Amino acid sequence: MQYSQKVMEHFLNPRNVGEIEDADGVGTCGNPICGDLMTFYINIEPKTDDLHMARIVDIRFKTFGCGAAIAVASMASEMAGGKTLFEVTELTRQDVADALDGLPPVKMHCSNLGVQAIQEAIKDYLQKIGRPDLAKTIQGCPKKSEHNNQ
Amino acid sequence: MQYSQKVMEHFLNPRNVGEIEDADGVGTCGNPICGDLMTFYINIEPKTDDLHMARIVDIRFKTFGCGAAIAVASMASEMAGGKTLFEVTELTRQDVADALDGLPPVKMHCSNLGVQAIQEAIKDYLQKIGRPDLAKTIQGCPKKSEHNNQ
Amino acid sequence: MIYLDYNATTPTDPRVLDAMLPYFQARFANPSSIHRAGHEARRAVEKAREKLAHLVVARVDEVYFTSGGTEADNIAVKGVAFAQNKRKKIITSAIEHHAVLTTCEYMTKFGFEVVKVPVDPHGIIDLNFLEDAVDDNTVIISIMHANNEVGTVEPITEISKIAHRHGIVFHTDAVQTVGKLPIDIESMGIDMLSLSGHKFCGPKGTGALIARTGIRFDPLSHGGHHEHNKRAGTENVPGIVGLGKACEIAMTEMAEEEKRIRLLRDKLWNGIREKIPDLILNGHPEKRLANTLGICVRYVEGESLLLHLDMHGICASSGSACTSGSLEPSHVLLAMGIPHETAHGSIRFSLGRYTEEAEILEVIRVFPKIVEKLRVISPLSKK
Amino acid sequence: MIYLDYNATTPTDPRVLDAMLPYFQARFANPSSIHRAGHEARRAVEKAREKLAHLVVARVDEVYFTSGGTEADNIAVKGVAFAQNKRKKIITSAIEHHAVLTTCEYMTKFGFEVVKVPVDPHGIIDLNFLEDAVDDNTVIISIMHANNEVGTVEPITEISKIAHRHGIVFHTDAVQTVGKLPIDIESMGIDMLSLSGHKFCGPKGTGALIARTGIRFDPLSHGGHHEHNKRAGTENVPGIVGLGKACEIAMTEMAEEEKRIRLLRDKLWNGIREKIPDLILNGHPEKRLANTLGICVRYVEGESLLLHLDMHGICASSGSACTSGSLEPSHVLLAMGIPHETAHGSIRFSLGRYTEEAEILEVIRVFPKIVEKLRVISPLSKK
Ligand SMILES: Cc1ncc(COP(=O)(O)O)c(C=O)c1O
Ligand SMILES: Cc1ncc(COP(=O)(O)O)c(C=O)c1O
Repeated sequence: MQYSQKVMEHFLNPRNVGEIEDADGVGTCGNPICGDLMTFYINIEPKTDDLHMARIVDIRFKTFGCGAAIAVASMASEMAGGKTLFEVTELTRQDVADALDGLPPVKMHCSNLGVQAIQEAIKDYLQKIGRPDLAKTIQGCPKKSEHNNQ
Repeated sequence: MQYSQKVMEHFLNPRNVGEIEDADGVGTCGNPICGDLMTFYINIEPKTDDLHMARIVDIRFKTFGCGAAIAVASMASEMAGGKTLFEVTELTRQDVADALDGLPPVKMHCSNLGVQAIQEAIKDYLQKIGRPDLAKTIQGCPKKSEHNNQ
Repeated sequence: MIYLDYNATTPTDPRVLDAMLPYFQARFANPSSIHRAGHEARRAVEKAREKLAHLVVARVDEVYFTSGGTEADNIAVKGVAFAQNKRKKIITSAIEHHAVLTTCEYMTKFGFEVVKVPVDPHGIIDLNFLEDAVDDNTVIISIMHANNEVGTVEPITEISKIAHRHGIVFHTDAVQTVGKLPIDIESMGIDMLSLSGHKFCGPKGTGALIARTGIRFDPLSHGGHHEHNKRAGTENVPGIVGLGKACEIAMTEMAEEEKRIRLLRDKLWNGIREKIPDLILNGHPEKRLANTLGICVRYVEGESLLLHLDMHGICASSGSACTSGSLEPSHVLLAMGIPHETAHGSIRFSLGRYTEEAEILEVIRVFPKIVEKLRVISPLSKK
Repeated sequence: MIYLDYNATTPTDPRVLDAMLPYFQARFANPSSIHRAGHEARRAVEKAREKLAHLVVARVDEVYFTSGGTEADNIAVKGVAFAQNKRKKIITSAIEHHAVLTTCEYMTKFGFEVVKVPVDPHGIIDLNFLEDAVDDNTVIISIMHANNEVGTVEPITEISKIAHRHGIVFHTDAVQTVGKLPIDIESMGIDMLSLSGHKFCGPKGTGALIARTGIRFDPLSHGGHHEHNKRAGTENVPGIVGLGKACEIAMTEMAEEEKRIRLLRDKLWNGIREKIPDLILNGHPEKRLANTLGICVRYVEGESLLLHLDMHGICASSGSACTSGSLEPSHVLLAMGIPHETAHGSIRFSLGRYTEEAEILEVIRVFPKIVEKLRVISPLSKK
């Protein structure tokens, strides 16, 4: 098992690390018991419920996890930043892994975590602006039990 | 498994190799099927049935067998030559092995063969001079089946 | 490179390599061959056997060369279990190396029951539990001498007494202690012992099982009449010679080396814990291998620590090398009652023959910065 | 020294040793370690795996490194048998190496039945017997590629066809052929294959099992997650690198070497049989390893021939090195129908990479004198 240069680069210099106070949306995936946990903070402009209009204008994260988890969070934050919410919901774990020039098979679950945590933050935003129905259409984290089996 | 110098010396230069035509006694022990066979030829003087008087005055052997078998035959021939028949019947396999500075455990049966084949020759002599009763008291080779189990 | 992963493997001592070299070419014969070249190889093997026996105070015919510690462990557990068919229980500990644990678990396929003795928070096995677990149905107790991840040294003599009161064979995986701690199988009551060459500056691919006279065990590998019919296969002559040399060196240098390494190890621990809050020392504070420093760094994950260290040219490990890449935290730490979350942040520094003070100082300089950096990005750190 | 015992073991090629040397010290890390030193060791192991795979036309993930041929044989037979519990018959041949024979016999302890296919006077197995013996209860057929004592090469493709018609796993002990004969496991229909480094100028203590994708087998040694969970134990990195190098060399030089050695071997045979009456050539006259000359010298015993040769600095063997010191003549020769008496007079010259013509001429000069000397003292010689 060995990481690509891209992974190492993001791991050593993660982009967008931090928190946003009073963020428009906050999402967390993973579980420290399983060895990785990611929290994403996003700000949205314009603050509409039109997924094709609303864009992520600021994104920050904190991660507890292995090298892959940290690199994935960093890469996912770069990929999601500036995109519309619709574009972000179309991001797949494969997109993130590909952008990192691949991940070792045993670490592929980490790439999921990045995309899912950002989706959780979007769900949180939609809920906050009074569209829980829309929030439900977005995937976010799997239920705990599912994640534990990964 | 490694042979002593003494064994190697006798193996490389065996004493008393050969046959005696019209020998006073001929004895064979072993079995080519088992990988060793020894035939001893002896001449006796005086040709008496007194085991304490009769001496081996000439002794020859032929051997088919491993290094130990050849060395044992050579050493046994040296040890028996010149001795009275009684003295020869007192020779043990340990005597021969000791005289050779020991034999590897897996080869100890060879030392038996040497002593036994000479005893067979003595039995042959005693039978020839009409003392089968005396011949019976001398050990000689074990029965085939026993030897095979060694 | 600053190598602090000696419990994973060690470089081969140059004196060991020198001893081996003639046996690749000039003296390459098969020790079973009956020509002089073969005898020469045989003598080399038997001389190495003497050195091994000497190091653990065994008889030469109690030494069986193997390809490593794992093979020795497998021969012991499977061999003793299969050599009889009355007793059906195998007792081991919860913190064994996989070479013992997985082997024991495999034996359930053949109708054996496996009992794992738990350990206290320092990793010392629960002797009362063991005492209760043993019975006339127990065929073997296999408990390691010292643990590879945390370094805790087990109470071998007490364990062997319990085993022998019940006529049970006692095996110990001493892969992490042979060459580091004095061993006397007689006085410690050890019936079988596994060791591995590459853990004490001997060559990889070498090891041995020590089995007291009278202990019955089936071979693991069948074939030619090697190693008193107990371990078939053409002897790895250069490897065996190297292992013998490693034993000889350990015999004379072990005591000095232990002292030197313990000082460096303690300097490392004191140096980093002064600068880093929320560190947990793994294993027993005293009854521990002098070279091993296992810690849990709270709020961060072990692999990311390792990667950062690696970028600074420092080699360490998180738990045992064999299980890196697995997502589960170390079974050893969990057995010691460390929570999953904390166990994920474990890292092991293990020192050895070539560790120098300057290297330790460099780690003390670098490691706190790495921890700080990772804690900053961790959602678990309290600010 | 004139070394004509290459079937027992070979010297390590200097190029092999050179390839190994960096992995004892400069690059000594554990391939399972996740620091860069570990990755470097891992890459070396995987590169060697490619070379091995290349030599026998296998996929890289079909290569499992072992400590030698014996271990590979044991993994194959025991592993396949234990990985299932329906089929209870193991078929092998009467002329296998002990690494297979004894292993099969051990399995009777676990309720397996062992059938040994007989051979003809040249040592070729009886395909009709095999065809009759296979059934739905057969779990594995293990028949060697070429015999170590007489060199006879078995009809592998025909055997594999019979095996596969009945859904039986086919394993071949190719310890004496890998590096000497071209092997293509796919086109030959081989499911599992054992090889050993020290038989083709690789290091002792190395070997491999090749197992086609999909073949299920239990590990022999359990422990860490090495070799796709099939062979636990820290990898013998220098050994594996050396084995890889030996494969690479064989790949390019095998064909030339075979030709050269065959000429020398035939020169030896012609040279001695011209001068010595009552010699019997063992094994198949053509379907035989190019380096192997097994003969029976009537009226004399093999060990005494060897000892005399040894005094002239010539290393040869009587049958397999492993069984020298046993009193029974070779089971291989007996299976070929050679009478005990004659089989006791067997001697094997096996040539190799460093055999030179001058050495062959010296043997041709010396050997007849030795035979003459021993026949003079033999009671069996006809005068
Ligand atoms: C045909 C054959 N199989 C297996 C073996 C065993 O190989 P190793 O000595 O590498 O264990 C040998 C040689 O000893 C052999 O000639
Ligand atoms: C305690 C312990 N037992 C067994 C082993 C296995 O030894 P080897 O890698 O020599 O097979 C190791 C190391 O890997 C170990 O640390």
